[in-house]
Amino acid sequence: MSGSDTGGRPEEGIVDDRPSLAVFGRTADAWFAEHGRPANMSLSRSLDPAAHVAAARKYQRGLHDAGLAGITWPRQYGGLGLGAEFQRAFEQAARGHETFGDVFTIGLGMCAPVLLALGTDQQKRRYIRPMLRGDEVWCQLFSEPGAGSDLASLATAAVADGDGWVVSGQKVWTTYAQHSDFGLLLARTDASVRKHLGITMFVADMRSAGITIRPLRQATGDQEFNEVFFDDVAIPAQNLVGAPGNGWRAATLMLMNERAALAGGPISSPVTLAAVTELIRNRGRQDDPVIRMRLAQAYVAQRGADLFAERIAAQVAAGDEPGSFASIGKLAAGRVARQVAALALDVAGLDAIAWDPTEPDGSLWAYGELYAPSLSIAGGTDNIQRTILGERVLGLPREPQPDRDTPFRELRRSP
Amino acid sequence: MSGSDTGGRPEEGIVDDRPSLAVFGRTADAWFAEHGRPANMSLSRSLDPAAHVAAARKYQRGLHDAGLAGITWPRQYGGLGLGAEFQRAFEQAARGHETFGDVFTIGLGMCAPVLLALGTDQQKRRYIRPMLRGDEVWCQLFSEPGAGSDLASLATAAVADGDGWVVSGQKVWTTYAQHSDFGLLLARTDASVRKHLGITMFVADMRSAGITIRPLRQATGDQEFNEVFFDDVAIPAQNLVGAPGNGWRAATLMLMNERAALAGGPISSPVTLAAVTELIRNRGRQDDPVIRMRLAQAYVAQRGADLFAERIAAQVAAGDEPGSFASIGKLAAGRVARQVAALALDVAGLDAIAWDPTEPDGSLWAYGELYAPSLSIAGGTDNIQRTILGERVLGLPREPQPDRDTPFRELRRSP
Amino acid sequence: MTIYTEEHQELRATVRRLLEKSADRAAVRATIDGLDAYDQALWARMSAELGLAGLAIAESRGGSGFGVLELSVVLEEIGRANLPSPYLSTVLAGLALTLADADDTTARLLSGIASGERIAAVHLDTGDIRKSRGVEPSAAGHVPGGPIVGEQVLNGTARHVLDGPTADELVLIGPGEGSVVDLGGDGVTVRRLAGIDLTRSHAHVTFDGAAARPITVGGDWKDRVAALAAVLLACEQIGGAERVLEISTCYATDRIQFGRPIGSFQAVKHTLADMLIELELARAIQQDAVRLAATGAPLAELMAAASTAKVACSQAFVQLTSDMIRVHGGIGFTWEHEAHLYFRRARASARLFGDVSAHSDRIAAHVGL
Amino acid sequence: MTIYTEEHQELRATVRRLLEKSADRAAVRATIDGLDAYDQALWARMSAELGLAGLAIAESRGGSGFGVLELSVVLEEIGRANLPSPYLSTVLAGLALTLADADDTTARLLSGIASGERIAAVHLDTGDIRKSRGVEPSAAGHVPGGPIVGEQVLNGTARHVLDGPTADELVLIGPGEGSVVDLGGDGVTVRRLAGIDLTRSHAHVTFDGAAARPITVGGDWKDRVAALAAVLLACEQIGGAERVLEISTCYATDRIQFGRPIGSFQAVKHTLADMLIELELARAIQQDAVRLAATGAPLAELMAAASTAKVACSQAFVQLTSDMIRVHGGIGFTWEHEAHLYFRRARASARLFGDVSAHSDRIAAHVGL
Repeated sequence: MSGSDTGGRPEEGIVDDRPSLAVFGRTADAWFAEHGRPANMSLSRSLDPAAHVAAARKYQRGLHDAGLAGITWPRQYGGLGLGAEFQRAFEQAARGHETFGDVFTIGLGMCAPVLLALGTDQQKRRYIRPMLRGDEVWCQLFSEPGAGSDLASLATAAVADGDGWVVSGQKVWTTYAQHSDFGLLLARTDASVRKHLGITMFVADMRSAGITIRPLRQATGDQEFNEVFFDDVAIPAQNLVGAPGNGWRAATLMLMNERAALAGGPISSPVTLAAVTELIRNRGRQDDPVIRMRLAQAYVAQRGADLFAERIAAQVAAGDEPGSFASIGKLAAGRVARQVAALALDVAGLDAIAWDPTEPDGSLWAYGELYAPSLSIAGGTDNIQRTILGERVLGLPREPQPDRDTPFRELRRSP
Repeated sequence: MSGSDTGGRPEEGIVDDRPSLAVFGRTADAWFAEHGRPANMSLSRSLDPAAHVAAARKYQRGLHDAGLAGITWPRQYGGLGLGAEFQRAFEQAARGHETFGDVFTIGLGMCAPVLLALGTDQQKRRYIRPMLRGDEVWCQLFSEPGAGSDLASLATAAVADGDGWVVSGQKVWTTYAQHSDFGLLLARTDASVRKHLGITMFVADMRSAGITIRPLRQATGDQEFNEVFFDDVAIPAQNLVGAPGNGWRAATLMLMNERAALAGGPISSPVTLAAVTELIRNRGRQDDPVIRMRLAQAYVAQRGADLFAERIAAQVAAGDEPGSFASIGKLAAGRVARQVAALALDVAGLDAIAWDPTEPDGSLWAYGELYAPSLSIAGGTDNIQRTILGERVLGLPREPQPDRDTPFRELRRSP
Repeated sequence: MTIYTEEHQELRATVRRLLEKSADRAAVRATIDGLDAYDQALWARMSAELGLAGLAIAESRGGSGFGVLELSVVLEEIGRANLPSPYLSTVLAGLALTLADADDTTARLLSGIASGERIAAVHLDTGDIRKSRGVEPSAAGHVPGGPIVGEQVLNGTARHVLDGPTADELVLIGPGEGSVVDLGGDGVTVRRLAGIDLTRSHAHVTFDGAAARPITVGGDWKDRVAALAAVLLACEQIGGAERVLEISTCYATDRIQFGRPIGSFQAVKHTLADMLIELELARAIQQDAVRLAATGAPLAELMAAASTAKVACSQAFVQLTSDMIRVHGGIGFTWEHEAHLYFRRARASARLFGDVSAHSDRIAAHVGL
Repeated sequence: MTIYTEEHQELRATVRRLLEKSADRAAVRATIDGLDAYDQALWARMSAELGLAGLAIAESRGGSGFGVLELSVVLEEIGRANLPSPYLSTVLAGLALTLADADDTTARLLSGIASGERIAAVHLDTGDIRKSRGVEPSAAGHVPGGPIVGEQVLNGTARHVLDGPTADELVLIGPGEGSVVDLGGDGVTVRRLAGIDLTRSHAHVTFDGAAARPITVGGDWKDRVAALAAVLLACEQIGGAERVLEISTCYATDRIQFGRPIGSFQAVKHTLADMLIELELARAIQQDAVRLAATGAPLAELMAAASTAKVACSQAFVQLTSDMIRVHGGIGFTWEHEAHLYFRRARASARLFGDVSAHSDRIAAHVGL
């Protein structure tokens, strides 16, 4: 992909039918006014995930058909080829509306940038447009039971077989695997070199024979994640992303996009600051100085996270790469969620601990408390983010790595 | 030293003139009733250190002459040869009184146990009794500018010279060096072996030619610590403690005693819980729910530290070695000090930030805040204590140490 | 300076052996998944075979005449195992009834508790329950089977009653007055609640003219029972926290990332050290409160120690269970892993018998505010 | 999404160059050791040469007509250098007087501030000061040199006045009313205080029939000035916190223990990462408040943003300076090291212009309580 493909400049041979910023903004405003739903603070997505994903597909199809999808992406693959200011105008219009980030961030925010940067022309033509239309949902096949924080120690193996590859192994924490059409897969193609060098990225068709998806129940009772088992799954040669052995570079690019996406619009808990403020008032605790102090502290933390996210989102929209710096946003979002959930639990008191099953909001406060820790684990633990910030932003030296040059197959790993 | 020397059993050839527990307890109570001063919460020791040390020597001499010093120590070196229950009775009597721990803990609590365990008979006869009488004050010559947390990388060199040794180098953080008669010194006697193996312990006479003591002013303005410079200082052969190269073992024993001493009777800030409680009442803030909550939290932390200290003190008095576990007490004391100081600062408000110089307690709250962090540094930083707890109490594996077998002289060290 | 003798250590070993065998992870999980409040067979063994239910009940009532010290040992073990069990409620009811003057009502229930046949719950927040006197069966307004003279008539709701769904009898603990009500009796509705803690059951218990038997109590009865409740719960919390640290330490020792056990990394090692610190400082406070409760300390001193223990142990258990999930990473956030069961119990326990805020206020008063 | 233009970056570079040269560690230390409140020669260069004192004062009053955005740049740099300087007080007085209606009193003082010749302090807590009207010089009770008609008579004490010992004039900021008093005038006693922060000076200023010139102000003047005070101070705090992180990062990179830089150990690395997180989250809030203050946002919005910035930046600066000492270990606890100077300033700044508790209460009201 050449540099100009991602920019907003007209391309040769294509009539420039692109809208003005004002027209685009009005189109976006009008679309959300007619089709938008308020950002969903309820637990609907965990209550009926299939319906949630269906609604998400419909939403994305609507955006695409209205000329509001793939705003800054190249036109030849289905994007609009517009500048960052159009992206900002869209985000302005979308504010406060449900945008189904849980369903699409992995595809549009993480897989697509990798495909656009490293994929073949054929791959871009095949995958980008259906993704933009919401026709095809994507997942990320990275983590494994033995490779969490140490992702590069992954063991799922891809063995060359004629023109293509055969994959065996197990992935875990695959968000919405059961609703996905494709996934970007990391697999080991060479165990004789050191761990970062033997990894390759593939496009995996989630309907391939040999793939088994088993939902993973979380501590909250939700089932957003899955275990995905690969049992001699055939992957054709054209599904290779980049070159064999270059998978770690692709993974790094993808994780950087993940951090930017999470920092720019962090996942939040259903127990929001607004919800706990209402709870405090409903319980008549608004004059309690301790509660006032704690709510103020939570508000300050939330403002920090929100304003930092705006800064990162603006950088991303302007085409700047916030890089590892974005980790701050993810850490902040996790911290706010824990703080707000703990406050809600204290205000609701025994009613948050045991409730009549017929109470509509009975479980909400308990759910928020149980959910909050996941924000500090998923997408890289807080400790991993801290190490990234220390090394890549502050430039601190790395720890000694005695096994740095050890071939993968000789590494000490968890069973 | 044989095991029986430290116990309370009668020794052959010595008439058993030892008191009963009841008599001993009455003696101790009577002594403190007549000579005891209330535990000093003021800043006197930083205001006039020389007078403070003089008072300390007088106190210790009084204890000794009343038969209350060296309670569990062997009789042939000046101790009383009594059991742990006598030690407990003494501590009961001493409670609430000034015991000058800042002056004597290093000598009586740390140096003496090392000399008793590893010193020659001649050394024990020469040094223990004057220490018990308060005639000779001791210091610890361990830390160096380049060897703080990594004490074993110390560079002060002792070179064999005829029968004795010649020492050159610099020590730092030497508490009360300017008031000390002797110190236990760690010096490197062999730079060709790995760092822990080339260290030797000596008794240093602080009045030797070539020793220069320069007070080190702390952030608080106090001058309790010193830099001690050794410039070709001659140390006679009989001052060697243990064998050459065995200094690390001696140092470890000394540090273990330090932790136990600190955990059993941790150093506390002059800004006590009682002081801040009185401050709250003086300011009429006793009905402020936030202040009540914070004071309660500080009280809980203080109780935890106090009760843990009692547990360790009882273990020590019973002759058990609390070992690394005692680090918890030091960490807790530092935490309480910070918590109480911060609360005091908030309650006193602007008066803690800027005060009329003629106000007697004007500087107290600021002093407490400035002093508190030192409790988490001196005697091993909180991080070092955490590592000790993780490895020695929980049994977690150590970090890789790539330079484990490197000779000292080839090590990478701070300038 | 342990408060326990060798006999206590033997008791501990016996209970631990039993629970490790009969209440391991799979057994606890089976109880939860079956939506059972507890394992009835295990309860029978604990009470009938080992006499644990009657440990602190007088021998004259069928118990073994021990006290709080022995209960603390058992509760620590129950906390370790994260056992779904009405033990805490039942022995607390036993202590409350023992403190009340002996009469027929207390004697009968104490015997039932000691034998393990009667499960009792306690309720310390009786402000919403109205009491009136029973009438002659022949009097106007008497409902057949309803309260008669010598009994009380209850109306109102006891909310969030711990072990309400499984208890046979409920001891209402008011200031200077107490009563016992049969939860299977007329006019009593027990509504089981959903809850964050899957190892405990709670109920709202509604009284609609239900009969209760009054018991004679001293003026400081409620305060003393409330303090004992906090102390007993603190024992459960310490046991749970201790086990949480063990599990986390094991995981950090076994789990390899970046070619070495994660426990060798300072970030994890120091988290585990912090867990140890929290645990041991809270334990020092809990042991002090147990000692005071066991030796019949003056009420004011006991209450201060109990509130301190409740705050310290609640915060420690909450913190350690959060840290446990952090140390485990993703695996600690799965339904299958036991981490969330301890995490849930820590949150619930922190709010039983008065939350941190209520106890902190009492502590502030004790300190001098 | 920076709020600064290239011109602002040039201003920043200029100020930083000056302070790195003329207010390095040794120079700051010399000012403190000399018990001087500030370096007068440097003040002259800052105001006369660079025009920094008059940055936000109208051109008609001798300033350069810029605003809060430009002040924020200078104050961040002053915070970085931990500079002893009456700059914050003086420019805040300038903003306050600019917000007041223009009259002769404000015009004269603004010109004096812009030129760097007059140092001004502000006092926001005027509850203890009684004001009455001046009388004809011929009237009974008139003291020679005392307040006359058109002036006010002040009695009482302004406590903890920041830069009181060095200021020439004090602006009293009351609700809906203001006045200016010459600190060298009759009936004014300025008592310099000792303090935790060695880089600032404070005074109790006592008025005993002192003369003051009233200034005309709008009804929301005090609230707006108080909000601006919090925002300007937040800029200083962010500058200081940023420098504290830089110094700590350098030390962790250079200092070798156990054969490697201490910054390679997770315990230190993660502490520094936490410092970065605190700093950047507080900075996001501070930048928002600066933007609102610079663009004349509605008062309610500005006050909320200012209180949020005051709380966030106070807590961040306090935390970072504690962490700085932790990272440095013993060396960071010596008098010679600059760590304690930042540590001290952080504690003092957290309590200037309203402490965390006062601002938190305002935030709670803003959120809806």
